[in-house]
Amino acid sequence: MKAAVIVFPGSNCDRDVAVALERVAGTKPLMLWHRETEVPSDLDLIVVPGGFSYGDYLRSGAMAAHSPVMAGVKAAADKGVRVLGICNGFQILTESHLLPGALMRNRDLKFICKDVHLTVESADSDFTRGYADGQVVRYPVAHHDGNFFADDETLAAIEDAGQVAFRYCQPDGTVDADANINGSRNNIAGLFNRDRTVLGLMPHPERLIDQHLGGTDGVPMFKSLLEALS
Amino acid sequence: MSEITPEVVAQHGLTDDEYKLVLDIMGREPNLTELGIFSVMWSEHCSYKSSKKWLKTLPTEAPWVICGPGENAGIVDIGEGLAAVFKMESHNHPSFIEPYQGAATGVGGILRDVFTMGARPVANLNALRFGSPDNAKTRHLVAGVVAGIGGYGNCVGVPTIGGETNFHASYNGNILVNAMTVGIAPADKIFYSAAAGIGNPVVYAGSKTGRDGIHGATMASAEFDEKSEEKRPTVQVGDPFTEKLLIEACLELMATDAIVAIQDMGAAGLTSSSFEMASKGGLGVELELDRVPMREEGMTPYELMLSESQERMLMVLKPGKEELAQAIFHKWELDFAVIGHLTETGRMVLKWHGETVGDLPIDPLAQASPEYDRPHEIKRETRGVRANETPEVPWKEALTQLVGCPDLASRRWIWEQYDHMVMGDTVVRPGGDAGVVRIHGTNRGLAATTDCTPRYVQADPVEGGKQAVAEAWRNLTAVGARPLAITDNMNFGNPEKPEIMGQFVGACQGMAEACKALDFPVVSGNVSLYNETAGQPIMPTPAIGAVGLIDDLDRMATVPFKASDEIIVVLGE
Amino acid sequence: MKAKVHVTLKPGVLDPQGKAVSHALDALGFTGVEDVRQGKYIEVDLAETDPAKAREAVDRMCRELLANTVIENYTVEIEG
Amino acid sequence: MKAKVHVTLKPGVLDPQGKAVSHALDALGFTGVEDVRQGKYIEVDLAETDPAKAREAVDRMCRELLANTVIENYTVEIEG
Ligand SMILES: Nc1ncnc2c1ncn2[C@@H]1O[C@H](COP(=O)(O)OP(=O)(O)O)[C@@H](O)[C@H]1O
Repeated sequence: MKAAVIVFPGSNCDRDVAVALERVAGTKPLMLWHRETEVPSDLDLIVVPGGFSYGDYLRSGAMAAHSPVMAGVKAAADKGVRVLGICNGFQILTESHLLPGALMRNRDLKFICKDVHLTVESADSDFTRGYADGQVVRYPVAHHDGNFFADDETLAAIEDAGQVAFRYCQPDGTVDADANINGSRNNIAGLFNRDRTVLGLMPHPERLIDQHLGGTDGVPMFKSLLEALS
Repeated sequence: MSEITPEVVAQHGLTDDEYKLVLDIMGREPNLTELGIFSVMWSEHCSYKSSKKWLKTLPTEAPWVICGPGENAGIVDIGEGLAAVFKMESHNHPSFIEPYQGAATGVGGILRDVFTMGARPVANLNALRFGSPDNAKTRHLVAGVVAGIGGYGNCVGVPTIGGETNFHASYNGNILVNAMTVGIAPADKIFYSAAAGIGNPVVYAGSKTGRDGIHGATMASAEFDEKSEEKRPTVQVGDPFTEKLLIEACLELMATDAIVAIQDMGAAGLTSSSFEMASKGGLGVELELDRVPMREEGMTPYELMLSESQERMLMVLKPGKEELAQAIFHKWELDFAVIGHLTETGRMVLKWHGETVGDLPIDPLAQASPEYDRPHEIKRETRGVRANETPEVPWKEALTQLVGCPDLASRRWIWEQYDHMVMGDTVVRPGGDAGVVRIHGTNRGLAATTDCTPRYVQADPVEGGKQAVAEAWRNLTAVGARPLAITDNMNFGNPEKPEIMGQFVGACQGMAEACKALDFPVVSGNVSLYNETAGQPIMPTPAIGAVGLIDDLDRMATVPFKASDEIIVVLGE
Repeated sequence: MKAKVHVTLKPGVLDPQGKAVSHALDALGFTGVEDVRQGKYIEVDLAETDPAKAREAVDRMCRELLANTVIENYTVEIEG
Repeated sequence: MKAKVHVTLKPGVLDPQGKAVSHALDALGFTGVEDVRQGKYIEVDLAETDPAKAREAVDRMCRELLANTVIENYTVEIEG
């Protein structure tokens, strides 16, 4: 699997996800600077990492979506290269229209950093095949703008097409309002594109990859990708 | 007509005696720019004039100490070629005036102190004191400060792994916001601030200079009163994104051999950074102020020298390295300018479009700043509380009261607003005795904590000082770490009052004793005096920040009970 | 010239910030606050001296960057 | 009644957001952008029907909550 991690000024989970990829896949990913106008043509996976690209001062992800490198990412995604956007990466993917909807300020307006439970809505993708349908996993979140919004029509289309990858849930898997940490519509925590070649999610799989960090629920995602793309 | 009237001198916070010393040193009347420079250099905040004598009594040495107090941060050896770099610093007054920005820029300042020395910041902590929960302002201040600390640290991408929070009415009008940063540097590649090499270029990097916080350094040392409202526009706005870029750019440049000396522009900005660098190197400096990147039109030399704009660095480079450095800073989209060079004169000469607008001797100003031995009276209340004097409360009620009391209540609401996991190495999150971050790529860890119990210090400054150090030591050992060293943040009232000065002196004595007994030296620190509102002082608060080393993370200890049927043991008296 | 841009959430999009402000005003004892909506106000100084061209440029800035048209509307005013 | 509130940073106060937007516009190829300042735009719907009273109330809201007068200025417009 040949992977690349995009580095924007203000990215701050770029190293974390590179470490996770290296641990699982055994090889270091390529780090791609935001000014690159071309994305190598032999990539299998592009990761858009978390952080505060360009400070996120206007809207999270807005400026990054227009960076030179994102044109290349979009072109690669159109060709079917897998794209994984985590946290700020998810925001950038919605702002780039690679994924539908928008990520707004958390319902309670506060930054939230803690572990949350998620249901795996579909194990039928290169990102999630290491999990089982309906499995409950525990991932950390750390965001200020993770409140997923889409209008009714878009939301219905997302649900109809089975594009929801993860939802916030209770430890026992119940998806309800109490488990909805940030006000996201339909408790959506992660979303595929229609072809399931692009995934955006607010929680951080790269932060739970060894026991010292408190768990390993993030490992299957990177293993899934490795298996699918090698 | 002279522009320096007695009123102008007074506005700059200089006493008559101090102004006489100014005239002595200058051998003539200073101009306004020069007077402004004296005023910031000799403010309590920059000169430590009341505290210096006592700080010198703290133990600062141990075989593992690489750099003690006096530099931007303290440094200890942590083995395998690495060093831990850390310091704690207050941003009390600005945080009371504008909680979000005050706290945010406090975090920014302490981060700069650490990465200036070549360390990548790996953990932030804080020590917060607010007024009574019943006070009308407290809620707003807590919310603003916590959001500000989070807003800055989260964006920069350094995990906030611990801290402490207390509430007491004595902080109603004067909250304490003490921020600490821990960084890791290669032990053989540490950067200091002493300038060297006559003719070497002095360069400026980071954000542009605006009219932020002019007089800010003097404000941090002046007692609060009703008039502080007028000083409001002196609050600065933090730009964590630029700080993140500055960290990356500085570390990238530090990986080359271009830097001779480096210093962040903290309180008193360009003035204190340039004076400190030149003074430490025993050299002179000539600055061309018109080359300083400016955010606004019409700025004067006075403003440029006194501005406290954030996210700026001053460096001395090796000759010929300007282009290399410029390329790195431009890659990170930061301003960069060569603004002067080192001289052999021992003087600071300020130029403005070719004309000399200031000319001051460096050493007398930087090193001969006033030092006071203020009268002090240490009040020790030796009588302890006796069991039969405490009211009888049924234990269940006592427990619910304790759990519900603001000083013991869960702090989850606070630390869930801090990204405590970014960088992917946090192995003990907030909520335990000490936070622990793994040393990247190893199975070793750094533990850090902040501690102080002000009411103990109030009752008996000596015992309270000891206790604060001992508590920090215990919190480190409780996670299985070997305690290495401490940084401190001495928050007290007006030192011109003998009783307050006594609290300070007593606390120093107690801390020194505990540090000696525990082989736990002080490697850096910060003093914040004049924490009073309308004559009412805060409780004496010598906050201790401490760092320890865990050699094997598999042998670390944590708070949660691990399984049922395990034996519970209580140690100690 | 100066352009004044207002970016507001589309009707129907939940506004957590406005709601929080409305709550906070309530808590401060302000009665009779029926609704609060929060948006952005951006001033752009332009070298352009032709109002029509300035408007066109700023309009494009809004579509490309300043507003996210999935959730936001915008208006542009040009001043001499 | 409706009140339209503009909250902007005082002149001289650093505006990291405006700075970043200005940079981004540059990078997108918009030339001639001289300065960008970003502020807040808040609409408050009030039960109050007397314009003078409404203005007074909103003015107080601004001082107490909506604006941070340490670093921000505000203006209030009242609409029928
Ligand atoms: N301001 C803060 N920032 C981060 N963590 C905090 C803060 N205040 C308290 N904590 C965390 O909450 C826990 C309990 O805090 P506290 O009761 O103040 O400390 P202690 O255990 O030293 O008495 C500690 O783990 C501490 O790290």
